[in-house]
Amino acid sequence: MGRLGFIKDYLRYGVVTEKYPYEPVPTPETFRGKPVIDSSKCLGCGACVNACPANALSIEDDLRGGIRWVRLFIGRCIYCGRCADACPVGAIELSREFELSALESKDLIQEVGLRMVKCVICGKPFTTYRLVREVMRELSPDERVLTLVCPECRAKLTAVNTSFARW
Amino acid sequence: MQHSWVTNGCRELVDLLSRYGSVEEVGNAYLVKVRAEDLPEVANELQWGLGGYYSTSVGADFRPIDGTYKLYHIFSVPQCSRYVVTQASLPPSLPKAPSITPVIPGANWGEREVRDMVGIEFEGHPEPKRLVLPHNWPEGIHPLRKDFPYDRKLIIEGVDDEVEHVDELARKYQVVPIGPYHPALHEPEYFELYVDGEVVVEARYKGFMVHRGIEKVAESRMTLNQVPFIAERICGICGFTHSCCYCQAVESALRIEVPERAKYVRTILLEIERIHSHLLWMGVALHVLGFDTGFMAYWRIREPVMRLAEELTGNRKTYGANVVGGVRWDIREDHVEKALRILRRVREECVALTEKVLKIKEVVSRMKGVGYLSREDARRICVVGPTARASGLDIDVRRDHPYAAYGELDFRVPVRDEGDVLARFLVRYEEVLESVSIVEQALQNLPKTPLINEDYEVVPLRIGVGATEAPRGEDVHLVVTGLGNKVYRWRPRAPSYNNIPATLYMLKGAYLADAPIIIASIDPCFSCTDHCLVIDVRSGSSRFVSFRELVRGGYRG
Amino acid sequence: MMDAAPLLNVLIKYWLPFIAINVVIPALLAPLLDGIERRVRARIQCRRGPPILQTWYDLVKLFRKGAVTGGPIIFRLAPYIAFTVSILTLSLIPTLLNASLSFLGDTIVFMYLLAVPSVIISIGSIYTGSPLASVGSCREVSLWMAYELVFALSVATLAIDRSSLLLRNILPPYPPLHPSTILAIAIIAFLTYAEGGRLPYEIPEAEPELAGGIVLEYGGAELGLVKYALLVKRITLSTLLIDLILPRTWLTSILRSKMWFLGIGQVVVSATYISLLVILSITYSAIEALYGRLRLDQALSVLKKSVIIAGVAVLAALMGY
Amino acid sequence: MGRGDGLYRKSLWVFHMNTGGCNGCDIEVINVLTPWQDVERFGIKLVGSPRHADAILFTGPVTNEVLPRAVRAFMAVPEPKVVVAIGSCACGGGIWHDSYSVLGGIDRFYDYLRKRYGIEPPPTVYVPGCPPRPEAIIYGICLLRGLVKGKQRREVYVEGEVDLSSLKDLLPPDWVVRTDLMRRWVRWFT
Repeated sequence: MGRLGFIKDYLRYGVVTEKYPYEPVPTPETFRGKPVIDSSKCLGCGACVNACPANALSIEDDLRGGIRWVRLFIGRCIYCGRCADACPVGAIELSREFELSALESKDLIQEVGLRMVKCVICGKPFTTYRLVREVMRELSPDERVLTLVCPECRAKLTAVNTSFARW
Repeated sequence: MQHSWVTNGCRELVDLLSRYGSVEEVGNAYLVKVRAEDLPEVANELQWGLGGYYSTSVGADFRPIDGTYKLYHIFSVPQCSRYVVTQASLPPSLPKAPSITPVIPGANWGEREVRDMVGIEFEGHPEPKRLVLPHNWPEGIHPLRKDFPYDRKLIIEGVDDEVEHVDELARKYQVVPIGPYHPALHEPEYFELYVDGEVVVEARYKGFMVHRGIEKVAESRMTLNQVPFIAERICGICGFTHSCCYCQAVESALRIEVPERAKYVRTILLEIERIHSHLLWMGVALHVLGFDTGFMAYWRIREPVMRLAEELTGNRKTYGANVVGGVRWDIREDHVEKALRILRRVREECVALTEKVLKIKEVVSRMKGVGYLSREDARRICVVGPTARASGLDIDVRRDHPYAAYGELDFRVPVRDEGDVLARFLVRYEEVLESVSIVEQALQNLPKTPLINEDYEVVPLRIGVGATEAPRGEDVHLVVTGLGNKVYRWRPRAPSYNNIPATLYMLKGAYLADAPIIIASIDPCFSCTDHCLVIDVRSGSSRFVSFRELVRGGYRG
Repeated sequence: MMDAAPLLNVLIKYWLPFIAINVVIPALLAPLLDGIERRVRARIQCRRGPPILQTWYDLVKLFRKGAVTGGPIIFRLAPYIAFTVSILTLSLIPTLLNASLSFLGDTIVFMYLLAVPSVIISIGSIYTGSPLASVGSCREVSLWMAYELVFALSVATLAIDRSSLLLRNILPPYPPLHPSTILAIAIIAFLTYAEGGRLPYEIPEAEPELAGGIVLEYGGAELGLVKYALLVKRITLSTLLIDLILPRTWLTSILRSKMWFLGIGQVVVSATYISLLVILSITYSAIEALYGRLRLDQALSVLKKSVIIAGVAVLAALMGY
Repeated sequence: MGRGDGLYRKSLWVFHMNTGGCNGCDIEVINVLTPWQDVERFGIKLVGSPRHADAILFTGPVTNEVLPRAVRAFMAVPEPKVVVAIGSCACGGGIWHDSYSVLGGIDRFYDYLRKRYGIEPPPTVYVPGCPPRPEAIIYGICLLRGLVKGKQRREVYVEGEVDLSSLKDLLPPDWVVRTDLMRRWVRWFT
């Protein structure tokens, strides 16, 4: 009887069921779980937002409050890890956490609010302090002041400078 | 002199193609620019004269580029290891082309999809009905035209209004619906069986409910290197093969050299995917036959494979490994050992289990002779993969159009002539063993090269064809690269697309009780098929059985 | 009023304890046995399986959900009728106690009552107009007719052998154990398995084919009742088989003559009964786990063969073997 | 969890509904029934008819074509019902959240129900993952039944107040003068 082989299988392999959730199950170290933004490192540059295929990461500037919000909605995340590849400072990483269930979708959101620099000319917030600091490091002290100017005003400044020079 | 690159005796093919227009070689494919009126003739020559296989049709809106619509038909010519892409330009005012469906019945869906999504009319099509879009989708709106915004949410409210069409079949026979939510399907698809007693007289299919607009999203929102991730989500079982296929299409279009190691890693992951997919299918088939112990046993064997995949790539299903130019994850030395151990055990257990299952009388008797598909029908409908191989068609992309590392590995392509469900079961079983051996060979011969070649430039409007052998059969992607690191047109064609029409042939004359196993026997992956289309074979004259009737029963008592 | 008092007395003194012990306890036991079966099946599939009480949990949940089914009246009433009838059937055969409701022709009544639950649910399901449920009903009725024929023939064999239609009389001990009796009991053993709706004969529900078939349209408490009725039917069938092989009266009388305590015989019989039920459940579920589902025509051809065997048994009994 | 408190603690029958998902989650849902995870040990069973079900599993972003069918299946599940949204597609629309042919996840589906039928959403558990591991699905269902404590919380971090003086260490000493000059310079010209 071929069928009895299945009973033999049971005797051989026994119960294979794991005890989860009463006992934790291991995740391999390569596991791509919940992405976590290290709020102390994040610059708010938006590289991850551009890389994210699912738009789980978004960036929003609260101009009145002068805060740039980097939002991660893990309820939309596809756990591909492109954000971690893209991040210039390694501020976003996929953890090995997989128990992400929540009873409300708002619990699936991680927000990082970064203070924004107000343009020294027009006073409009345009980028984060951390990003400015990072960019300044690359520049000579004389050029650094220019990083405090928003792109529009910088364009104006260039225009003014060139016309002044021509004049 | 124009054909100096022609190798391995494919002069015949090139000569044939040059009769119709200029031929250009793109990677593994010949691109031939033909006149629209020559299409049926070319199709006839390729399919019936040369013994090729029709793969799919693609329509593209090139109006922003050169003011035309483009119509592509893709054929596989296994004996030359080449794909043939015929390109016809159609005027923007009234885009139409002669249909090739009268020549190749398998082109039916492909052409109707083009008609719906791009708005190209096909003259002489035997069934010029809407296929892709819901039946109450507004006329004249074609989502894949470039002037249609991808995020325009058209909520179709009318579908739930009950439409009662009277059909003579429905009057004569009892209508038994399978789906849209049916325990044997796991996906919302809908088969309507006309039943006389317990025997199916006629079968109809209404599916494509998993239409998520992937092509449009990819063409509009995504960059070249984001598409592999959406391609991976065409299907949750065989997603890797889709992303691989896409990457190969782009690599072929942009002539990117992929490092050897990346090719091997792709091969390994592709075969791991095939192993888990086939084990999954064998389990589900037994579940459908009511033999749950066998189902559980196959899935018990499968679980270590899933965990292996998780360990190698970080996720059980969506490996996220492919990007254009190579792969992102390496296979570490210690993983090789572990993988070999797991695979050895999978092979042992799979052999032992399948032997046991094949001794179980009622299971075998419900597969033998059931769901017969003849070789001729298989050829006409252009079925692919294990479904084709179980009907005696010896086709396998891995061997016919070697990609990744398959050209360097040794494997056998199991073929059977019986054409029934049992043959499909056995073909898949043998493929599992072959796949285990392929992974073993690949793991032992992993070349030591970099993983990824990122040194390429995205040249716009290059065409590339990618093809892989998915667990369910030939998977073909056509890519036209776009401006600004994007794809202009991307058309994935999943294997189930060609296989599902075959079930309607198999169902005729079958027992009702056998219908689920017959449908399951092609291993239908509806989400693969539907990514871009919706079909309504019954629109117009037939009876619409409302969902309430299906699941709740329309209380008419 | 004057007449009612002794009747009430009889009722309280004999009937209520009888019902409580002989009907209610087995009925309460039925879901428990199902729990055991589910666990055994799970183990053969190498998994842990649900707690033994799981079927009880399921039923309690369904009953707490309350009546949720709408539709034609016969469809809504069917579960209640099915459940009542299945309990009635159970009271016709000895379970824990050696006694049962007994009247002339109870064998025939038993046979028919046994079939009522599935038939009434089939009829109810046809009224819903749901195609899958109707296909399930068709299957149920075709199977039922085949079962009934085989069952009638086997019972006829026993009745001819013992020249009685009283259920009490066709139960053991069998002083002359004829080959026809053994054959009939063997066929009934097969029927108790198949008619309990176990694989490979679980054709009318057929989850992967018909999404639950005849029970498709029920929900909440009604579904609970339908399920419960099936479980009671199963325990009734198992009880019937046990009754046919367990020499109750003989066992009781032996023990009574040997032991000083009068009730001990009954206690031993009850204990044997329950353990046999458990053993039967384990065996049946183990068998069930090793089978796939037959197609209706295949199942009917198996049943056709058993009709022939049962016919042979009747002939043998008529000839006195 | 509001309605159905304790009712489903010991027994939960689920109806699995693919609302346009890619199959990945669907297969993981089947996976939790198989020997390694075996959710039958928690009294969870997959049923074939929404009438039998206590919970409804959504896997997929709810495509246009599926929407009316999903609504009907949803209605067919008797009260009190609970919903499990499995995978990123069901939780938030996933990678196709803004495509023309999908509604975009369970929350949008609830909006639709509210608007069209005036139905308030039942208790719902969101199980993110693409696809979630089988254990993650088990965790989600255990969370719904109150067997485990939820640990996923909305995390909001706001950087403390900063002003330009924090960049002093990098800026040239005369930065105040320079920026002032720039401001005037541009203002004067425009």
